[in-house]
Amino acid sequence: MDLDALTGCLASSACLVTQTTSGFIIGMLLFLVAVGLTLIFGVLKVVNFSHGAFYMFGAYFAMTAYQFSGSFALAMLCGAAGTAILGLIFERIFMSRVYGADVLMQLLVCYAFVLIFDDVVRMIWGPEFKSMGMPAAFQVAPLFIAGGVVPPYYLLLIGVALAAAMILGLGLARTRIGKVIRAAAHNPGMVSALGINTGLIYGGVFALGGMLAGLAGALAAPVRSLTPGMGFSVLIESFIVTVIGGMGSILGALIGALLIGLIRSFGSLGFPLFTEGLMYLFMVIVLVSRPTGLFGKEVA
Amino acid sequence: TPWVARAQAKTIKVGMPTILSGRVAQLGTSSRNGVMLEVEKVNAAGGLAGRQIEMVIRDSKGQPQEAARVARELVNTDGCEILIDAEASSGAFAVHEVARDLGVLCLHTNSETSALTADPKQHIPNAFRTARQGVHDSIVGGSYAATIAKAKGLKKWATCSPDYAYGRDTTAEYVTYLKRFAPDIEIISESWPKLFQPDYTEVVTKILQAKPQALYSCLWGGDLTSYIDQANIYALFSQMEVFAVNMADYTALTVVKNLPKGIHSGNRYIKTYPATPENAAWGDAYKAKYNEYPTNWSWENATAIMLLAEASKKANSADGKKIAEALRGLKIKSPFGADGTVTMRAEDQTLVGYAIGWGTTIPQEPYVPQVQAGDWKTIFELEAEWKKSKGYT
Amino acid sequence: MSAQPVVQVQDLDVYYGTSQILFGVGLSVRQGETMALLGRNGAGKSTTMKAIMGLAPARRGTVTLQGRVVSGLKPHHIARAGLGFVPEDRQIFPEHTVEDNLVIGTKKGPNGEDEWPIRRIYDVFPLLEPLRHRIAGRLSGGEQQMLAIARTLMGNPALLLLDEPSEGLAPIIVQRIGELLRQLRGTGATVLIAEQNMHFCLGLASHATVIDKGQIVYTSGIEELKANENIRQRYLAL
Amino acid sequence: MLEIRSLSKSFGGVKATDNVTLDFTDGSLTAVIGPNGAGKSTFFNLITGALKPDAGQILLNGLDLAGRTPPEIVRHGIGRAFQVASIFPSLTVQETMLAAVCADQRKASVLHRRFPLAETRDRAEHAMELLGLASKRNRTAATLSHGDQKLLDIALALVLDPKVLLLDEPTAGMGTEERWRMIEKVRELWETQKITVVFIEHDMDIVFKIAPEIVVLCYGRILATGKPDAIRRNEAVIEAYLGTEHHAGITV
Amino acid sequence: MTELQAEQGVQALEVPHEAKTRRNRDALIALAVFVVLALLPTVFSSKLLLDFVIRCAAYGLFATSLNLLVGYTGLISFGHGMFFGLGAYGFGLMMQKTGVPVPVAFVATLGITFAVALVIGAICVRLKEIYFAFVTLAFQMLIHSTILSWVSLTGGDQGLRGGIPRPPFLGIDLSNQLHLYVASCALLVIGLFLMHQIAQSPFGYTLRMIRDNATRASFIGIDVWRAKLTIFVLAALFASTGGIIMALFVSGAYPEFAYWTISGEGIFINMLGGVTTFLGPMVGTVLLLILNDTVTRLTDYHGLVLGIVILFFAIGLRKGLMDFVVEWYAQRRSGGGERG
Ligand SMILES: Nc1ncnc2c1ncn2[C@@H]1O[C@H](COP(=O)(O)OP(=O)(O)OP(=O)(O)O)[C@@H](O)[C@H]1O
Ligand SMILES: Nc1ncnc2c1ncn2[C@@H]1O[C@H](COP(=O)(O)OP(=O)(O)OP(=O)(O)O)[C@@H](O)[C@H]1O
Ligand SMILES: [Mg+2]
Ligand SMILES: [Mg+2]
Repeated sequence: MDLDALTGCLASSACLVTQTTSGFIIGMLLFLVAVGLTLIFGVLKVVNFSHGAFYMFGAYFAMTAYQFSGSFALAMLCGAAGTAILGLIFERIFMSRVYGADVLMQLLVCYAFVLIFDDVVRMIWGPEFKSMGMPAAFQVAPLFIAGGVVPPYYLLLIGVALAAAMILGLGLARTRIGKVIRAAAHNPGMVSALGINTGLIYGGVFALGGMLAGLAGALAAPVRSLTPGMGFSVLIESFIVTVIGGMGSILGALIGALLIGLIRSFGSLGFPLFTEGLMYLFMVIVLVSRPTGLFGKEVA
Repeated sequence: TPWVARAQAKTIKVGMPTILSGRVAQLGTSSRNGVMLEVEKVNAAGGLAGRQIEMVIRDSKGQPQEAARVARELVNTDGCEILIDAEASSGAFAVHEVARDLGVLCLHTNSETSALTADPKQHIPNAFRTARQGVHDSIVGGSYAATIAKAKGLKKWATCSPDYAYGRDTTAEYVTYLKRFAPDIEIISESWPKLFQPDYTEVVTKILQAKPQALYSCLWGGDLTSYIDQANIYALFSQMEVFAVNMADYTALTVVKNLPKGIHSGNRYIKTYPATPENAAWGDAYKAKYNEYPTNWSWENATAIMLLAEASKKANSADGKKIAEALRGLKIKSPFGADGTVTMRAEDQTLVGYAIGWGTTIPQEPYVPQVQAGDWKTIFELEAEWKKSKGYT
Repeated sequence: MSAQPVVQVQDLDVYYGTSQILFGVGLSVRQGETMALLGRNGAGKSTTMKAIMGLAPARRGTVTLQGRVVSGLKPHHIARAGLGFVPEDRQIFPEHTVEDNLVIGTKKGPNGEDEWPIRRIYDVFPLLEPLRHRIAGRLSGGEQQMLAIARTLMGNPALLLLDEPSEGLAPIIVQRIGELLRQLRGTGATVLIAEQNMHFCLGLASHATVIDKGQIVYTSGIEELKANENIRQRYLAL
Repeated sequence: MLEIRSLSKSFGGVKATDNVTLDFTDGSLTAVIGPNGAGKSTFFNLITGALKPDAGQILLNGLDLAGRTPPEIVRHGIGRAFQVASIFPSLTVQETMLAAVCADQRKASVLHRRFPLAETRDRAEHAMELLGLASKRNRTAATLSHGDQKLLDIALALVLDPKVLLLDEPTAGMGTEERWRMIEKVRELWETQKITVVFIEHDMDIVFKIAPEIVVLCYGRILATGKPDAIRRNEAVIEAYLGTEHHAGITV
Repeated sequence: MTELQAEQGVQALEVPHEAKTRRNRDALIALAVFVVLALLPTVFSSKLLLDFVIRCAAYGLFATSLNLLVGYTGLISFGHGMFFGLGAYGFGLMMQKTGVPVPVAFVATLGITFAVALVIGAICVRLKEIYFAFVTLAFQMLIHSTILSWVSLTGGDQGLRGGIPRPPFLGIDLSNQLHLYVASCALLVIGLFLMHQIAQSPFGYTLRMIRDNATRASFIGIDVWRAKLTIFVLAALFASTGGIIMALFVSGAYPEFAYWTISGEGIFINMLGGVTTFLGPMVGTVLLLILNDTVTRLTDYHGLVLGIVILFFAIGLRKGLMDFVVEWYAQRRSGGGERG
């Protein structure tokens, strides 16, 4: 424990701003991964343990595309589109077969794919870790915004994450398709009896969720090492985020991610050896005081 | 039947539990490559006392209970007479217990944790370490860093190492020796990211906040490259001297796309150091065979086979006990030796005399043009002192 | 009235697991008819409706909707072909508002008609209008029932399947729904209704079919049924 | 005697129960009627502890039960059945009954003996006989028809030998025949066991025939209380609830 | 079900003395199983088999206890592994630091588990469904983090080093593989017997009711929170026993024992074997261990192979093996009944 460092930082405005900024950055990156997870849970009531694998594929697709084309935009597109297609296939061929069954069966299918996908990546790209490299356009000096340091690349990331939050949040709440999606989440039988193709909706949602994970992976690829199994550590943190925010709530995921980001950035000052534990502790405290997370719906 | 008996007499099975899946699968594959490269040579030269080596390599997934299970199975069921333990960290201790239980000859090839061999409580006559040892690394690193610190006036230091035994012990030892050689330096910030942490943003900004003159890190592999990529976009490397002990390994050097110039690093495996034809030839042979450069793990595992072969020759037997006897104090010629030889020190059964040094990186081959060699005499002195302070002697 | 039935069910067998629930059920409803499906608890009324809607698996038999075979299709195809289903447990979307429930049910009829704009719904169900922004899960049972019917009407069905629409409703509401259904009948709507409430049903239906133990045992116009003492006593306990 | 003293509960802006004061004397049979959304189920939920009242008292023989948990209240002798049958889908009818009796005998956490306990059987058997579920004893509850599930739900309340039995629309979803059989059973039980019965019901034929006392709720308040004849003629009740058809007395 | 069978069901319930004889029968079966297992080494001298059965005992107890939560009570715990780890560490530390006899350490470890489970359970069982799953996961990670950080006690990520001393007691020497084998079998059989008693007791039915409809259960007078807490703690005790066996087997304890992957494996075992039968998890354990051991032998890509096998179960059968077998058997019987 190093409480002096923490209080010292809280007293210095430069440190405060910088660590808050870095908390926001961490939070936004987490949100980008977590939002797909929470979306899929919200609609399909599937705890998508394979989400991390989609993140991984997004990163690998992007890296490969970047290696061949040298275009960053194309790399991002490949990461997102590739995983969207993968998500659609995954849902239509496999997940759709276990909707009626036990929740745990769905978990099992996801788990199977975590194993399979990791090995597939190992077969295609090899067991060694890889790095995509930062595109030249972003190899510039970091900006100083209100005293906080922000690399331009992270500005892009934050922008994408915020856009995703807005589009999804408003889309689900306001548009008819959003309402239908939420209704299908609750009662697919009735929705289909009203003439709506639930299969299409499910597939679409999974593709969207996969795309978000893939996009997150693609965006993370320039700053993270790529290795089989890389989805795992990201997955657990995203779960913490979604649970704290309330499973299925987009806003919750955003707030949860930012909170975790701040805990990480300030926790690493005050409790450098227990930052991880701090997150779990926080999650326990949130769940004890609010049994369905910050913005979660009451469980029937 | 007699035929089976003869077949058994002909080959000797060597079991090797290692990590072949998950995030650190590379550890297993490059360990396996290092071993197989040497086994082929040994077998071509007649094997261990006339018996061909047959490697039985199994994945432990990095779980200690699996490592223990696999190790037991290799001995009990597959009939392996020797174990090469290519596990990391806790897996090595788990296999160590199996070796204690079954009395089988065991060579730890990857675990650099000093306690594994330095702690007399761990000591068993049938277990050896053919890998570098953490404390050696720290002594050399500390003295190297002190020289630079004095020359450049680096007083304020920060550390950033993975939060597990290797990271903590290595860092603590490194700092100890750094301060010993340059008493006026001060550690003003410590960061302990988790092993395999994907995002280092808070760590990077914390270090930038502290404004140190130098940074020490023993992050390794993918974590190190992630860290470099993320620190790069914060322009961290232009603001301080960086000492990253695990940088100068091809796994990291070849992967990082925008390798900053002038990172100080210890050697892991580098074709050009020791600058001998033997070492270069070994590196090239490896590259030719596996189409990639060897890693730190590769040479450590290769050394295990080299030592086995020599010991068996010396004992004129493939029997585990006799080989163990011969191994103690055995000195062999090696491309990885500081002076062309490495020695299996008898007292604590760990490898000494391997090439160890520090240098600075450049973004292209040979990556580390100048390596300043560590001095084994100093290492031995300080190591003895360290052991005493730990109550190991 | 056209001769061709809006819906025709033939030889329907339905199983739940290994136990057979429906045995060769057949019925047909013509344009403008209100057909009452009567029978005791567990006779198979709901199962028949679900099977027509594609929600219960039919092992044998066909369902023809306006000349088109729809059995074997997915429920949403059947719905788009013009079937509107109000299930017995209502199944409103509890987390959505009343209006969102209606919006979700919005769909053009099979021939592109749109006879049920939301305005008309509120005219017919004036009680729903002040509740439009309420969360549907918190409505009372009766309010939910009205919502369920309204939501299905939003889809402009050619045939309305109503499973016990009066269950749990206050008499005054039952009366209102009765009026509404008569009104619908006046506009030529076709309805298949399963009911336990005989007062309600007999005052409403033009035809009746009696099902017992998964088999159709009697079909006739409503007046004949009223006159048939035997059937009423044997199967309907009236 | 069950006394309700100025009981109130609101959800957001909705006053679902608004300052209700009522007495149910021992051995009474009372019907609670009222428009949909009047707060009838909420009233039951408050009495049985499913909801915590905002204000007011629930006195059972002088003991205030307001704010206690459902298990406590059940043990004090208030049993209830639900508007939508609430059962244990994977248990058979018989297991459901046996388990309920076990719970009533405080043996639900017995670890060292095999289920069912011998001493629980008679009561379970009796309850099943009483509600005509005996022939379906080995059916899994999920496979019962709608009506049978309601019967099972009521049986679950009855088997606990409650002093006060609250039935939320016991006949909903039942056929005419079962409906009457059901309500006859309730009456029989009321007569033989001398328990207090309160039931919510929308079938006015039943209400007017069976219930000596009627309470009419509307918008969370008591609109009227009294004997069937008075209620039937009460203009306010007709307007808010009964409608004209019943008033005219149309029957088949 | 035919009328006849229904009749039989009634009769079975109406014989009052049956409960006792049934329990005696269970005890006899348990004894017989134990004897068979104990005599196994005299027939097969394979050390692999002994190791395998010891591991089955450890994982089997763990998985079956998890099924008391998942299958019987509907509490999906993602953190059950913490008690497995707690057992291993509690026992290992006790033996390393205090040198008490093995049985004392065993009982004391269960005591510690009891206390910890009580506290954690009291917090967790208030939550529902997925939130329960994740709060248990959080506790597990908290314990895992603590093990990693508290290096002076636990040895951090390298685990309890230097082996666990296993001094002989009552002529039993657990450092001897054969003795350990027999002891593990005994613990397994006793554990399964006790858990079976729990599942068949009135409390077992209380759990089923809670799984089906907790609200209704509370309206027949069941204190749902207490019942959930009770089973949470009981299950923890059996999981802890599994951990103790594992610690004895590897002669150490590692943070991985308390990592969430252990819980995941437990769930996975349950799904493979099936959650509707008592022995499902045991079958799942054997299945998974065999699968794991053979597949890792044959290929580096065991994830791929294992994944495909899981898919076969999840999508092909849509239920665990035992569930499938039981259903198939019931169907065959009822089919036969109809024909006959
Ligand atoms: N999911 C199911 N599994 C097995 N059997 C079922 C299932 N659903 C219904 N049944 C059985 O099918 C039969 C017919 O049920 P159905 O719901 O169609 O009757 P109903 O005529 O609608 O009765 P009610 O008037 O009570 O609603 C009943 O005997 C019931 O027990
Ligand atoms: N949990 C809740 N949250 C918010 N509002 C609720 C809740 N439960 C009930 N209400 C509201 O309280 C009012 C009374 O509901 P209640 O269910 O008690 O009606 P009821 O008299 O039983 O009607 P019905 O005869 O249709 O069953 C309704 O307006 C309903 O929307
Ligand atoms: Mg029905
Ligand atoms: Mg109600």
